[in-house]
Amino acid sequence: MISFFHQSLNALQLGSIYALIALGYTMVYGVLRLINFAHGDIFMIGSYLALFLAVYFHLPFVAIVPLTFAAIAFLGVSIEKLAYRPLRSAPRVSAVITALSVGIFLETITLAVAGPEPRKFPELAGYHLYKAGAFAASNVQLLIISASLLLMAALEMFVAKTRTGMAMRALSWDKFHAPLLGINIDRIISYTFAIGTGLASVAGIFVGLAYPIIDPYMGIMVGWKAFVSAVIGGIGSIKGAVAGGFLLGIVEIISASILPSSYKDMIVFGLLLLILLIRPSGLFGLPMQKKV
Amino acid sequence: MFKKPLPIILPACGLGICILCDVLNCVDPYIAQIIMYIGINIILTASLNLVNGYMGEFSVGHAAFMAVGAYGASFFSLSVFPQSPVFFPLSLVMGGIFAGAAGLLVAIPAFKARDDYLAIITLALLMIVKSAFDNLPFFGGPQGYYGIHKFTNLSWAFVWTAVTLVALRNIVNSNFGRGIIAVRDDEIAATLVSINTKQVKILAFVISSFFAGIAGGLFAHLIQFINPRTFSLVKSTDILLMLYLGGSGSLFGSILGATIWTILLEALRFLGIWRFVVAPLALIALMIFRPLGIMGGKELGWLRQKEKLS
Amino acid sequence: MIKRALAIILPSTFALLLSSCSKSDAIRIGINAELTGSVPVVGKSCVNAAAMAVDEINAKGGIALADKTKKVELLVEDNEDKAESAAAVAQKFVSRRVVAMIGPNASRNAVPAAVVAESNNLIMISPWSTNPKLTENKKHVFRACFTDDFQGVVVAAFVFKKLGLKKAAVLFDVASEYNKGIAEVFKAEFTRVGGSVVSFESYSTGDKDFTAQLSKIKASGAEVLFLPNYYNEVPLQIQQARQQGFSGPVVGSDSWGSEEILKLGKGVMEGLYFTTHYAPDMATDKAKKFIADYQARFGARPDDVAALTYDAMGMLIESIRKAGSDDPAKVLSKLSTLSEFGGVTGVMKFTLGSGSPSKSAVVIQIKNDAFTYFDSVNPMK
Amino acid sequence: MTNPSSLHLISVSNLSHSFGGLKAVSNFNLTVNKDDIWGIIGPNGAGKTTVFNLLTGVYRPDSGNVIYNGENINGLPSHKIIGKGISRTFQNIRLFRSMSILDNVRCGSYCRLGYPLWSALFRSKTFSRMEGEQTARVKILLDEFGLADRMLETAASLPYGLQRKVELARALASGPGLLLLDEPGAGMNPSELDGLADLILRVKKQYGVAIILIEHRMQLVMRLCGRVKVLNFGETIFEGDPCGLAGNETVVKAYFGDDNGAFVN
Repeated sequence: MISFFHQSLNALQLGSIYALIALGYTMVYGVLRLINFAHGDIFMIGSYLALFLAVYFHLPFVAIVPLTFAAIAFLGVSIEKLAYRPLRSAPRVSAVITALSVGIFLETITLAVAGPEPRKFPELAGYHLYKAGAFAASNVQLLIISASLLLMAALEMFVAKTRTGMAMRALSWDKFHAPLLGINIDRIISYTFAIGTGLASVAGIFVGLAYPIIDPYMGIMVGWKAFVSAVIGGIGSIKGAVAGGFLLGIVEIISASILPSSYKDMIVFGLLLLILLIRPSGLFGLPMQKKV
Repeated sequence: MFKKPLPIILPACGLGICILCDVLNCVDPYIAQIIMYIGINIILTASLNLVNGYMGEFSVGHAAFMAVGAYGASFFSLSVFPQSPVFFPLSLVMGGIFAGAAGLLVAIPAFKARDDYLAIITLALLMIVKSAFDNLPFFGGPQGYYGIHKFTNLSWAFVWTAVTLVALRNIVNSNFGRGIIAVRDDEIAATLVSINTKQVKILAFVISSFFAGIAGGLFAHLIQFINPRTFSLVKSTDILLMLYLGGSGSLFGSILGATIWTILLEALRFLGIWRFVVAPLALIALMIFRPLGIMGGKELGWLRQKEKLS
Repeated sequence: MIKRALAIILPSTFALLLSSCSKSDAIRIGINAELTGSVPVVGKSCVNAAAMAVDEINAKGGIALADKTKKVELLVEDNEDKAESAAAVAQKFVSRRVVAMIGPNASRNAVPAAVVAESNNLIMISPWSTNPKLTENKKHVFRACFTDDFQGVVVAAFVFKKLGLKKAAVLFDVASEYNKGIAEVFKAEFTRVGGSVVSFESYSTGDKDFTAQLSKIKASGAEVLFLPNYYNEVPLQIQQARQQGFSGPVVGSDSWGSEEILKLGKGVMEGLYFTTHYAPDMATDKAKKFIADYQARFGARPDDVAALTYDAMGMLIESIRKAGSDDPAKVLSKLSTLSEFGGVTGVMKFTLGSGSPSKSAVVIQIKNDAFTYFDSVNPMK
Repeated sequence: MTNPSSLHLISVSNLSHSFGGLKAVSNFNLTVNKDDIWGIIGPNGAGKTTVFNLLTGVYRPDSGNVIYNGENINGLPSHKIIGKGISRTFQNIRLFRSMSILDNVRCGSYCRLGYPLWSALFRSKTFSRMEGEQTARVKILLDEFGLADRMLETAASLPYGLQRKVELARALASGPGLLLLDEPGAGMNPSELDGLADLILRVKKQYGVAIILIEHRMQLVMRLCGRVKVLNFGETIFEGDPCGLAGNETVVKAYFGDDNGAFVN
């Protein structure tokens, strides 16, 4: 029971990080139908930037989060403007290949500038263990889980209630007719990138807090797993990304704790296959319509 | 049947030169190695082209089929057949068959899922295959599979590249090929003009992975050592980049893409780390100016079957 | 279109040919390093240390050969941490007629490069590849480090005899050859000497959450935890192990041997042990000078790769000097019987027919945020 | 009403299908003979295209039977049904956009090319013979449609009217006995409609196919169809001679609501 409680906390922590990154994948996919393979690397840049701000400018945690969010949002918007916008009318794969290239570029430039050494992420939020009998939870875990849930709820509200959010939904529903309703496509796409990459940078900070060693290639595997989360949830769906992220986190922790851990990857990805075979459009994705 | 002599003479000359080079050992081994890599990359790229280019799917798991082929072929050449170059082609084909069987495993989910969901399925397959080889003590797990003989030479690389290109060309320019392209353009319309889309998908995946397996076998018998990490996502990404650099839906594009990417990375080696800053930037620029890749879906020369307009 | 394609392909082929046939009089040594890919730190340390060794010898005017003194020139190539690239780089060095090749470091790259080196009579010294298979049945391939077999045995003996602990747990990267190899040797040896491995858990490269495995280890009642993993992951693992309530000692292998680990694992590393090649505080004068020079030049303490690369270079230069010639065949005959080479990482000795040096290992304890000498273990034979 | 005589090409009985709770088609009955041209009309959303989708296996009917040439084809996959001789066009043109016109039409006869894979791989004699015969057939077809000189152009580059023709040619390439045309006249002006009607009649005569036609344009329906069926909300509300349409109150109501109005195109 106690062990179950602790494992659940761990799973939730891992899951909320996957979910935060998956949100960026899913939002960008929603409006552009583009799998932004550079997203994992943007997450890595977010982590590095936060480290940089903390170590060289000695900024406090409360200042680092908004600054990183803003800077990475700007980076995301710039990448979209420079690399993806010229390809908007090109076939989808061209943009996907561009995204892969942007990812390699970001990894290597970080490697060249920051050096290959892994860096210790500072304990920005301190570390306390709250105990209640045998149950224990750290402030980092609670912070990550609650802040992620809060951010996701805020995003859901934003998309559901605000004009910009409505425009995003309109755009993801029908990108040909959205402009006819007076929606400025470029602006909405920029907003989407800003929010998506901003959330990834927050995930970058959270990873730094929870697993405080970062390196230029850390975005690859986490990025792919977030992509997997987005797809299990049903890519394009915000609820789906959150559900997929938590599901993946939970499955990873459970399969490693109950089954032989060396088969963990096989089990996790086998389960994925199974889910997609049963629900080919993911948990919350709309079933593919056969329109004749 | 052979109205044009060129398609026969050219490969024959090429093979002749390759055999001569192998026998006389007159090519600088470094250049030879790069040429063999180019051959292997052409096979990988062209075979991925069948699924990603002609059928319009987005498979990211090509390295998995390459892995199955590499391990399969090495197993057969080391443990089943006598260890002689005579049995090398047979080992390669066995590796290809195993890879083709793995391709079947992806084809079945592809009946239902498409696009990004299929991309994830292929990703999952890649992870599972890699994890499986990590956990198979027979193949050395992550320590790798040793002692493979160096059977791959210029001639074999040339022969298999040619075989792959001819086979893919013949399939693409046949009823089956038209079915594959029809699935890409409009899957529902395809079934409604009598195309058996399931059969077409199985065919595309199995043939594509068969040749990826052949490439894997050649690769294993060239570097004589394989371990699961060689066949990671990075490998898949490389193949994808070569494919779309050359232009999907064009076999000549695959030849160009594989050749240019291999040579470019080799020639830029002196840049060190900056190579992987320059190369992706070049690729982004190319995508912006030629979104369809160098060939832009066009076919060239003999690879394009001319229609007889009587 | 054909013309345009040729316009791209021909010049690049030409450039490729050109780049592989420049001429100079210096003794050329090739470095085949993992500068990009998943372990760029390894490549960087390797290149740094090699450059330092070369600059030192060139500052003295070069290597004195029988007829004249020649300077040393370093050719550095990135192998991207890919097997095929490592082999291509080795092949390139063959074409460019280097005297010897240093690297690659990771066994997954070193083994294919060794195959190329052996069949082309190229001398190769891998500083860091610990896989026993690397040098098997090869005349031209050497390494500067000890093998997984040796180290696994050393750790097992240390834990069982010195620490007196009988129940061990192991957490290792199942997708990485070094980690898995050493973990398995440890398990076999620890069981053989009478201990028991109560938990044998694994993860895959790139994972950051090990809590599930560590809570299983905690539940297994293990007294000691063996982590044969890279120093960028070990602090995370120890931190999470402590959070899961594991309080026993943690033991590591030479992959911990970068002082970066002290920075990355501030606060959790105190009192832990690992086996490695040398102890900075008990070092010879040569080692002390190396550490000081390295720190002055690169602003960081050398890690195990740097030290081993420096020794690999040292052994090579020593052999060239002894041979009095930069003819690879003559250098090889000296290298393969090199005895009593006093390097930074200890005294090394090759016996004919084995490319693995016989050298001793030391056990280091982390005390007051520094690596301190604890024990040393002599080679098996 | 006894056993299906050999004259009945297709007989559909009690066909029903619903999407979720929505009854798209209920109790649809139709018997088509070899020489018939049937029209199916009805307001938007009446379930006309759904009928075609049920007949061609895109959807599985909830209940009912489809007997084609004396064989129950209910529940067969689409490509098999097409292979048996039912062929169709689409409301919104669905050509294979990247392919040439020639290849589009060749795809139509996919099921008629029975050579095995190895035959294509090694370019065997069977392959050359079958491909040659097919190409010849397709060229004749294209000649008839006046498309022969443009057959190497890609489908996407053709004007709308010609795309419709290509679709028709593709549907005929499989050698069907029954042709389902889904709004072939959409977007055409009256004189083009005349040309289309001529073409359909010519095709019918030459290839001996029966035709079921979904159409809104009464000009076309009146000229071609011997019998019509009117659907509204999935129910058949009228069946019979097209001349009887204008006088039928239910039909008028379905189109115009309860107030009456003129019902002629």
